[in-house]
Amino acid sequence: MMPIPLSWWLTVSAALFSIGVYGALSRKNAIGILMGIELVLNAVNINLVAFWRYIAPTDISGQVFAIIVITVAAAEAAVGLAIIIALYRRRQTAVVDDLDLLKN
Amino acid sequence: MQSLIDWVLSFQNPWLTEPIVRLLSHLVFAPIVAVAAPAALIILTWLERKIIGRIQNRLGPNRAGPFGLFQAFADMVKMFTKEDITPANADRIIYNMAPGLGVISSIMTFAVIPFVPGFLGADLNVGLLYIVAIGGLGTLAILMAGWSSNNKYSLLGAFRVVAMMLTYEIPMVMTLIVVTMAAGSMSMAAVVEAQSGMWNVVTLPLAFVIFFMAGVAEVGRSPFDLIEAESEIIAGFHTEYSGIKFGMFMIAEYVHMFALSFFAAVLFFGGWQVPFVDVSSWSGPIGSILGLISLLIKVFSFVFVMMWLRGTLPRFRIDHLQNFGWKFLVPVSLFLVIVVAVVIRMFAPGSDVSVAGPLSGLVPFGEWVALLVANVLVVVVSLFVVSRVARSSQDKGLRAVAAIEGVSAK
Amino acid sequence: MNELLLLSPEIVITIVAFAVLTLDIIWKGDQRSAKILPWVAFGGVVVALLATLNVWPASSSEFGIATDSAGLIPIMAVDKMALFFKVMALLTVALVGLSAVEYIEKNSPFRGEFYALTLFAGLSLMFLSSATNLVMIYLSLEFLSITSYILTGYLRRDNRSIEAALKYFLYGALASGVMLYGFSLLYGATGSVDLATIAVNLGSANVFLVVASVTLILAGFGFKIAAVPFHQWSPDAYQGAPTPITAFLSVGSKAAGFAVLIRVLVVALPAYSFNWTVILSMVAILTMTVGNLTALWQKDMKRMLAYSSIAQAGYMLIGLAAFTSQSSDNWSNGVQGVLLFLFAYLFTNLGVFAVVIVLENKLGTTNIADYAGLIRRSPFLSIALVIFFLSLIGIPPTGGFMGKLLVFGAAIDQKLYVLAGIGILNSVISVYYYFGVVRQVFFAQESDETPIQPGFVMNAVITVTMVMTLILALYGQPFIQFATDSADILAATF
Amino acid sequence: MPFDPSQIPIVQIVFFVMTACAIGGAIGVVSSPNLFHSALYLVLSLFGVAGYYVLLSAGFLAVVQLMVYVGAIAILILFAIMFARRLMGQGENQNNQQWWLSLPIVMILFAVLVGVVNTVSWPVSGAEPTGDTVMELGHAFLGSYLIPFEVVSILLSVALIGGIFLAREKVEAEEA
Repeated sequence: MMPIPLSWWLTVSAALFSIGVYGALSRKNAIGILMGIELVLNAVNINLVAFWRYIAPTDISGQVFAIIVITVAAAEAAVGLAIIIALYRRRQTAVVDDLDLLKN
Repeated sequence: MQSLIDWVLSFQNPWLTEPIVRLLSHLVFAPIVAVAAPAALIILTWLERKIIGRIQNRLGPNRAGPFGLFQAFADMVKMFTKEDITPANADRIIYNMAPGLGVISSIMTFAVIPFVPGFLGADLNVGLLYIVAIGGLGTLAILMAGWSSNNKYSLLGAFRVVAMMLTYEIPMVMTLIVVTMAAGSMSMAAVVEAQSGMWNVVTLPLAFVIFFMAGVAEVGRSPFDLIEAESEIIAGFHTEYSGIKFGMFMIAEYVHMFALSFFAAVLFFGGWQVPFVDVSSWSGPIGSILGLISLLIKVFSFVFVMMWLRGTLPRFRIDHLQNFGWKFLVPVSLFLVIVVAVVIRMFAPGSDVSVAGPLSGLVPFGEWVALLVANVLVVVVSLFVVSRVARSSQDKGLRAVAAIEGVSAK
Repeated sequence: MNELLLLSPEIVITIVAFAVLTLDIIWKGDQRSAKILPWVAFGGVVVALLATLNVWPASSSEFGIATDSAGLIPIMAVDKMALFFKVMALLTVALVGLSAVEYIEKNSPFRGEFYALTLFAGLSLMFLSSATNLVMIYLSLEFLSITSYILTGYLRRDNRSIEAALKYFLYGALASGVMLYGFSLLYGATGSVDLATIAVNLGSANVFLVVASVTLILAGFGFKIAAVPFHQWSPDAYQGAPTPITAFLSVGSKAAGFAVLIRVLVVALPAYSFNWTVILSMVAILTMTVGNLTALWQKDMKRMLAYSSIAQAGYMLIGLAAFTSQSSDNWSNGVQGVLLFLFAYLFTNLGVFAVVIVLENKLGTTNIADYAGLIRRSPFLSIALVIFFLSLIGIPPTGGFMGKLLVFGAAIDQKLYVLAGIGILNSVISVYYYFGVVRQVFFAQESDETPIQPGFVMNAVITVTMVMTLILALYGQPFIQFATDSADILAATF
Repeated sequence: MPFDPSQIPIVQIVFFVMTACAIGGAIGVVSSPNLFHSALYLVLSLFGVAGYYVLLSAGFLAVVQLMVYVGAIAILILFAIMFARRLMGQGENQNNQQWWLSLPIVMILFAVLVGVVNTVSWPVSGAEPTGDTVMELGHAFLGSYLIPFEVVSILLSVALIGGIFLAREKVEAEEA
């Protein structure tokens, strides 16, 4: 019994994806951007699990993919926050607009 | 639980379809568990004060009621009538949400505890992971409390808790992996079932010791009670809380401790199992009651041990705590996981001869002995390494370690 | 062939990388970590290179490791193209590692982490070149990215390095999220994560869905190869990163992006009747033109090389566009051209960066203005620089010429005359900024005329890259054969 | 007509509650002027997504989501925000100058994606997941997906090394 059609999941996922992209594009603080990116990855995972459940439930690959995505996201967040902290130590800011040392 | 549902279903009432009955049974039993756990707080606080009193050659509470039994009620009345203060610059919403979240997260852990054969809130096939997952919510509550109070001691306290919880969660998860491998499942009920021959504490003593140490640290009790090291950071993350909200943090802490005792009993001491008696095969409620009594005896023994620890040991220093966690518990527990995995593979039955372990004929007795030997071996090796490092710490060893940390070895 | 043997290059690199870390801890505060570690790492790369060549004859099988025969899902392919990219990855790591020895010793107190992370980055390139499964592609791409972020921020006391790392990280993480969303749609369209199965199921999939997902995926790959309009990160990251890492990013990261792009285009998408040539041509034209035009007014050498490498990616995209058009029989020429182009580009670009590193070690700057009068201070470096620039422009007798010849040839072969024309026009534009540097080197006046003597290792690196750049053109036949072999096997599997 | 309790669309109701959490939380993440609140909204959103996994009968994934995302990533983000309180720039606008530009772009993106996923006739298979998915996942990770599994472990070590390397306090040797 599938009381919820697949397209509902995909719509929710598309919404989460768009909100995440918006967050990444519109936030000026690096941590805010990072949070937007986490939303994008969650949207991806909803897609993967929904497709697994509805289209290929007998092959566990979709869930494997989702778990790998979660793990990699954790590694990525750890490194990203380390970079942000390192930058904060030196510059007392994490606002991306303030970073203007690199230019011609 | 299932039998109860079947019994209700036998009425054939059109309203009482199976999902509804299931929902109703949860609606009835969940509050019972949820209320029983905090209610145990009343007994626990009294017990704690009495025991600590005895350890310190005092009488403990003895004014309210016989043996001071009503002391807890008196405390409760005091707490309810105290003024509820919110600091002026606090982040009000978060400040008020934090205690509630703390209590909820501690009570939610009870959902997966098998109290008696066939009775537990939810037999998740990922029960063991569920404990860890819910633990994260408790950490979140503390972070929220520490941040929203707008008090530097609260913030520092929250930092300490989180650092500690993250550190000790790793060895704890490692021991859970060991238990999972031994039981072949992550369901709590299956873990209890798997111990019907031999309790895990006998075959995996090191895992139990690590689990208990990490657990006590997770709960934040002495000697790991840096959260509220009053000589350093006043009362840590709940410095600003008073009245009922402070009481909720108290409840969360005691329920957490209670839950930890349950987990120790379930994961390592056979849960509701009674030694040499198979209570699950008894029909009728006697077996269940016996199982519950057996479980509660174990649980209260752990509660007692934790109080005993608090009365005996001094507090760790924060850096010692981190060093102990990262440089001793984490490597040892990793090592243990590997060794136990190898041993269990050796005895794995397997679906056919080609994938079965070479020693699968010796199950179960040989496996128990081998696991025990493996545990002892890990203890011996790790203690040997520690003593070697300690002995040479005057020269290069410490410098190497210090260099990793980024602490200059002066 | 034994699966473990097929994986032996990766295993060797993993072991050596962890060994480097361990030795670094043991030798901490000791001169050995500076003197011996790079050679431990280098030795590991050489062993891995030998292991790769050992696998060469047996390659072509797709495999995933399974404990039982049921439910085997292919994860990686060790075919000739994968091995070609593995050789490139190992060469890149070896040359980058060697040219970093002096630089790292001068700029950072931490050495073990650097060599270990460089090896890990090489490892991720190797996995990436073999991956035939969306899971593995995503995983190794992220592995590469995460290692690159760390390496970019390696000089953590340098504000610019850590700033570059942050910008790279934020762009990169968003790009990989977008790409991943494309992957998930592709998985939904076909119900599989294996490229070959995707190719089979794609025929019956919805057009809009496939176009949407592939567009998102191309955005992610475009980011990796710094194709316009996903290139904004690269000048900043290149300028701020430690120079050897800039070299690595400009070669390794780019090669890996092309490896995946080729594999996805070849294995998964040809079954789908959609003409990618237009999209790829547009991106190629944009990438070349924007890269070259922006490079014209750069004053910092690293930044200029960043734009130059964007332009180079544009030329390579011409080859891919030629490949996808498939209007005549010898359509694999495009891929073959890209492979040879990459091979030549590897030596040329690493050579340029080796020169830049030497000059940065001695002068402490990467400003083009400070290269004035270099010819009088070090004729060797000046000549090397000119040869590398000739190769980047594509003037004979250099490897870059051979690469461009094949790539543009393939485009003309496929009747993509406009594309090839714009490519040639762009090459002409690039002469201007490369010779801006040469003019500084040869004709500008500089009061300081102390000679610059590169160390032994740097001399060796520059000599090797220079010789290889020339050999590729003068005795190019074996290398062309090498690239052709790699491309042919690929076509055969498809 | 008598009220039939079995007609209560429990699953749908749960779905909408979870959607409220996930989407509402996500909007909070990108719109809250206070970074700490953003992070808490993120937790709410992640929680909603974990609920989705339960509805999609991927219980293991739900728990992993809670454990890794809520228990580790969100906590880490909160930790970083608390560590550097000045990061928050409390009270000031958290959006950059281009935010009004990205809004319509994202709207179009959303419209396109929704259009695509709702027009496609998905090849939905009626099959149920076979057996115990936890067991199956275990077999997958030690079978077909052994190599990715090992690579993930290497990746995590690299992230650990890199994270510590970048974020650790200044070392004396660096001052030289």
